[in-house]
Amino acid sequence: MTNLDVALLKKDFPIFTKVMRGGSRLVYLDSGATAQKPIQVLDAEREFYEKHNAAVHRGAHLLAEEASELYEGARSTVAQFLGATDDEIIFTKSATESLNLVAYSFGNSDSSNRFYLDSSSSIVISEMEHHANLIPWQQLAKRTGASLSWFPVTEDGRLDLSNLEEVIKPDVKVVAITHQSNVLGTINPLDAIVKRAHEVGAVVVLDACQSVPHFAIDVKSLGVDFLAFSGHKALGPTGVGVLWGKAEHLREMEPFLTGGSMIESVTMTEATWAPAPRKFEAGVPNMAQAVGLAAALKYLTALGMDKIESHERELTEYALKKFSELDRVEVIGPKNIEMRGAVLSFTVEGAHPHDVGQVLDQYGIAVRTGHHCAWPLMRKMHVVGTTRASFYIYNDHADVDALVDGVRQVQKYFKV
Amino acid sequence: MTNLDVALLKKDFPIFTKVMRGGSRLVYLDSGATAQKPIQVLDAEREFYEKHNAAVHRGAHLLAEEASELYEGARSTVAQFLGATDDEIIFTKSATESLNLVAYSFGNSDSSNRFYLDSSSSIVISEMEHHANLIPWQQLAKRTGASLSWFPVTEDGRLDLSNLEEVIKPDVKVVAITHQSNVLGTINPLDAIVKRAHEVGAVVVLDACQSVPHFAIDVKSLGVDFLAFSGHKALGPTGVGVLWGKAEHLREMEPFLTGGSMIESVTMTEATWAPAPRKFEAGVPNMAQAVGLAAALKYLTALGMDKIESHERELTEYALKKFSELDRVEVIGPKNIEMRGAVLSFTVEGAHPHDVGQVLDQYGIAVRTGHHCAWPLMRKMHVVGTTRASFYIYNDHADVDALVDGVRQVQKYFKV
Amino acid sequence: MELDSLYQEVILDHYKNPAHKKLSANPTVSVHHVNPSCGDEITLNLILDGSKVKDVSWDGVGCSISQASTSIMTDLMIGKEVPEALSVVDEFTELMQSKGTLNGNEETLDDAVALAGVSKFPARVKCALLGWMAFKDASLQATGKNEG
Amino acid sequence: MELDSLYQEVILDHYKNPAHKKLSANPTVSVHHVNPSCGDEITLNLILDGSKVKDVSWDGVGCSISQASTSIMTDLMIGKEVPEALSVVDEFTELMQSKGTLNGNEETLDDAVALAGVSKFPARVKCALLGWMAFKDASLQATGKNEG
Ligand SMILES: Cc1ncc(COP(=O)(O)O)c(C=O)c1O
Ligand SMILES: Cc1ncc(COP(=O)(O)O)c(C=O)c1O
Repeated sequence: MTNLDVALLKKDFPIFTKVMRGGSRLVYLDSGATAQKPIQVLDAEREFYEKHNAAVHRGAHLLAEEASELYEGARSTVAQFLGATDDEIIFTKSATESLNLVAYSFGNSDSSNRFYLDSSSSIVISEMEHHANLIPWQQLAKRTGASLSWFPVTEDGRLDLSNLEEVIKPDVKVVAITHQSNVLGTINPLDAIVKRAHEVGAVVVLDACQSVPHFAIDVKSLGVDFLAFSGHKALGPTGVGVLWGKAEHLREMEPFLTGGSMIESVTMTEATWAPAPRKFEAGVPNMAQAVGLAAALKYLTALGMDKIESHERELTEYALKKFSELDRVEVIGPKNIEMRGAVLSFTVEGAHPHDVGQVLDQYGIAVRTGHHCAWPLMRKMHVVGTTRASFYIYNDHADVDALVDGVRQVQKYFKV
Repeated sequence: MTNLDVALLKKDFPIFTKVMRGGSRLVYLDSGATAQKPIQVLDAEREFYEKHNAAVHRGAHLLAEEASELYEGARSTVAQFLGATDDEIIFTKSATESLNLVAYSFGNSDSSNRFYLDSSSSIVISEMEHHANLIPWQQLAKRTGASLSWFPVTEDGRLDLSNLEEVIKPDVKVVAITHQSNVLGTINPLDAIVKRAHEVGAVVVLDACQSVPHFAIDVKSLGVDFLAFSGHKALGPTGVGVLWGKAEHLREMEPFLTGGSMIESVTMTEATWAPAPRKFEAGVPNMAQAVGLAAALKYLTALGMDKIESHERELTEYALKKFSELDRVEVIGPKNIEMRGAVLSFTVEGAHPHDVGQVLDQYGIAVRTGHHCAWPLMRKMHVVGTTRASFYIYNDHADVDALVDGVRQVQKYFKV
Repeated sequence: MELDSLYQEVILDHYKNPAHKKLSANPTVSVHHVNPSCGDEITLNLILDGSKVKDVSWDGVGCSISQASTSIMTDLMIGKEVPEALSVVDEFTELMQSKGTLNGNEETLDDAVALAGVSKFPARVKCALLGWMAFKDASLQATGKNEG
Repeated sequence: MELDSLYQEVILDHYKNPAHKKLSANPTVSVHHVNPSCGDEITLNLILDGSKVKDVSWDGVGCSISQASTSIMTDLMIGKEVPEALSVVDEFTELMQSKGTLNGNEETLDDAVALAGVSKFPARVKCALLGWMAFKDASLQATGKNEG
């Protein structure tokens, strides 16, 4: 018994009519990389172009008015989805840009700014970060002289918070952490981290790429300071991401990208900035994509985030059970359902992840293989890579069964 | 006699069926801000989502293969369009990001890098730059201590190159200049600038936002080092831009955005970079938009860039003549067709640009009003702002006539 | 014509002959505001007599809507107590953001109700508010509270 | 099954029993290459005797394609003159990029023709080339030319 009518909602996703290799149906288990799109999203984008396309905030004409209203309306939709206020939502091109925005903005601060870092400051991340929430901080540390340290990951794939106070020392200015690991599925508990970070005056930057699409988020109750996610993993178009930041922070932060529409006034030698969110949105924005993302979030809201969460939970539980019955197959990450999302990484003894993925592909099963942009975590977990299945609203028991059968075919094919 | 069959090609653009304020047809004269989209572009994007959507370069499965092939195919199309090689094309979200990428990358260089700047270096821009090609350089100058100087603009709206050698002094590292002014329509002659810049070892960064959509560009014969443009002004989707850079430069440059897919290897404390263009494309890219942009460039190529150029030239000549017959209306920028694109800025005596635009809107005429993100140029030309009509492939004489009639209505309405 | 709901006669009159458009000397507070999207600018001088608005004067460039709206605002504010003046600003702001659903109360807003039509043109709302926001800023500064 | 064109028997054999997968001592040149998208890594030691490939040995982790391809490559290269070896690398590269349009010349490529099927799976081409690129890099370094 699932909470979503998968067969029905799947009709909204044209890609599932596709015939895959070997004539199989599509078993899409790669939503952790990018989600498929319902027609509602495609139609919203198309309607923007066909009826209202114009540069926002820049013209007095009807199309520009309509485009601006749709774009700002999309901002409201995102704000509501996250429990934030409109002016706290910045449209970027991706979570990667969102995280770089924060890191560069901090790096652009001078010593009078609260986000200024130098060799007396430090930045905390974790061993389970995606490269997008790792390298920008390495680079910021390099540019400012700040030091970089991190929460280790335990053998069973949880964040090791046993030394919380030693990791988040008084010199820490930024704690950047993922909400849910894109490899392990681990959902990180945030309360203690947020409390300790705020105690020492640090801000918490949350990489919510793998959480926003999958369960209800309220930024206020999370207590974090910044949150980043990508539209394309939440049924939205490619080319749009979101950065949410507390209004008081956005007010104080330096801009990142500079150019048109983010200014208050400009001379040949100097410029002053518009208030947030404008300050952070230089140039003609990704208007159609923002509108498409709003349609995606409305679609998710209509399904119900709580229902989505229980659907995925039930499915993951089923998959974990099925996988526990497979021989010479190891799940990398938590093996129980507590504080765990719908991502299932595994290794097949004797078969390289790439080869596993290739055989699955022959049965129309799309998974991701490799290091999943979390190379340090791979080393920590003593694997060269994993095969990862990630579930979303359009997956059901039959998909899990197909995966399990597929893994058996892999073992048969490679005789392992 | 025009070179394009406007009536026919207009059928490809659904927005022209829209009924505007007061029941008028759409007279879209704001392509300088953003262009309208033909169904070919919308269909290409949609087909990507409906049949091939997956994260590129990251999966072994069929969809990922197809998506990668489409995305890399789009890169080839852009390369061909510009006369470049594939690996010289970087997809960004916009020209604004492209220009910021160059500025930040230079700022990230250490002293062993040829793009390193410090207080002994200088950067040259011009007085007619769009904020997107002005503020990033102000900020780079501020971060590195480099000085900023510029080519002045003459009273008739041309670049003043009379002191070329004094402006591009031996300490100059970067010359960032627009190919065509988005306000004046002026097309800047590049040969002397490029020659002098290279003489002193500087690179030339070309803002080609207003040229790439309008006439044939060959980066090799231009001789510049970098070129930026936005997809949305070239019939493409929003949310995609291009940076072209000479392969040798891209090899030496530091990355800008960091994260997934742009690395060679990563540890907790360090990372090394993939070769260009990957090095500059962190994260899951704007795949559908890149594919849409390729469709747009193919559409333009099929029409013929030379035909487009003569079509616009003929139309601009007609408009200039018509405007010369209007009383108390002044064209801001070159009044003849030599080295001039299809942008027509003007002021109406006694009526503020915003009011001019508002009355035109009543007749379905979409123009842009204000400072056009070129505030310093406005001061230089002694105006608070202008009304700007910009032409593209779907405009014809009737549109110019509508505009001229509209201006007369403005004068009548405000009794000026 | 829809346009006439925007450009009421009284607006065009104020535009042609703006009131108090000459900066008085010795202001209690002087502020400068700009509208970044169109480049319109205004300098506004406020003179208080205790908590009473004794004089409002201004200079600047802008479209008919911003010029007329500022002109109307000055006529309306001079002579009022600051708290009352500020509540009129709020009432006007609400009218501007009403997207054509309000007509405005002529008793409190006087000539400013002629600007009600602006609320149907979202791109112009900022024009109409430019002078009013400058006045609000100046008043709050003058009475020692900060805007933020 | 399409898959069988990728995983030929000879490939699976080389995968299970890779040749020369043990680094020899005292190489003329040693190189380390990675495939950033999947994390596969290889260390390759090359020993030249004048301009002749005396020994190629390697170690590393990777999928069956990259392991088998490297194994096949070592068998093929040992004993060849460097220029001939490099031309075989080029021929193999061309085969990999052929998108299934070439079968490969068995005379020059020997067992490596079994990898022809890889060219129909664009995501796997890099796997097949990993060892070959490492060999090419090492040879160019050893003969004093740089790759770039
Ligand atoms: C000359 C010029 N440069 C740069 C830009 C910035 O382009 P975008 O806003 O698409 O990044 C524009 C358009 O707004 C332009 O006209
Ligand atoms: C946890 C996590 N963080 C960050 C990212 C980066 O997102 P994007 O590539 O859309 O910028 C991803 C996805 O690739 C992710 O899974």
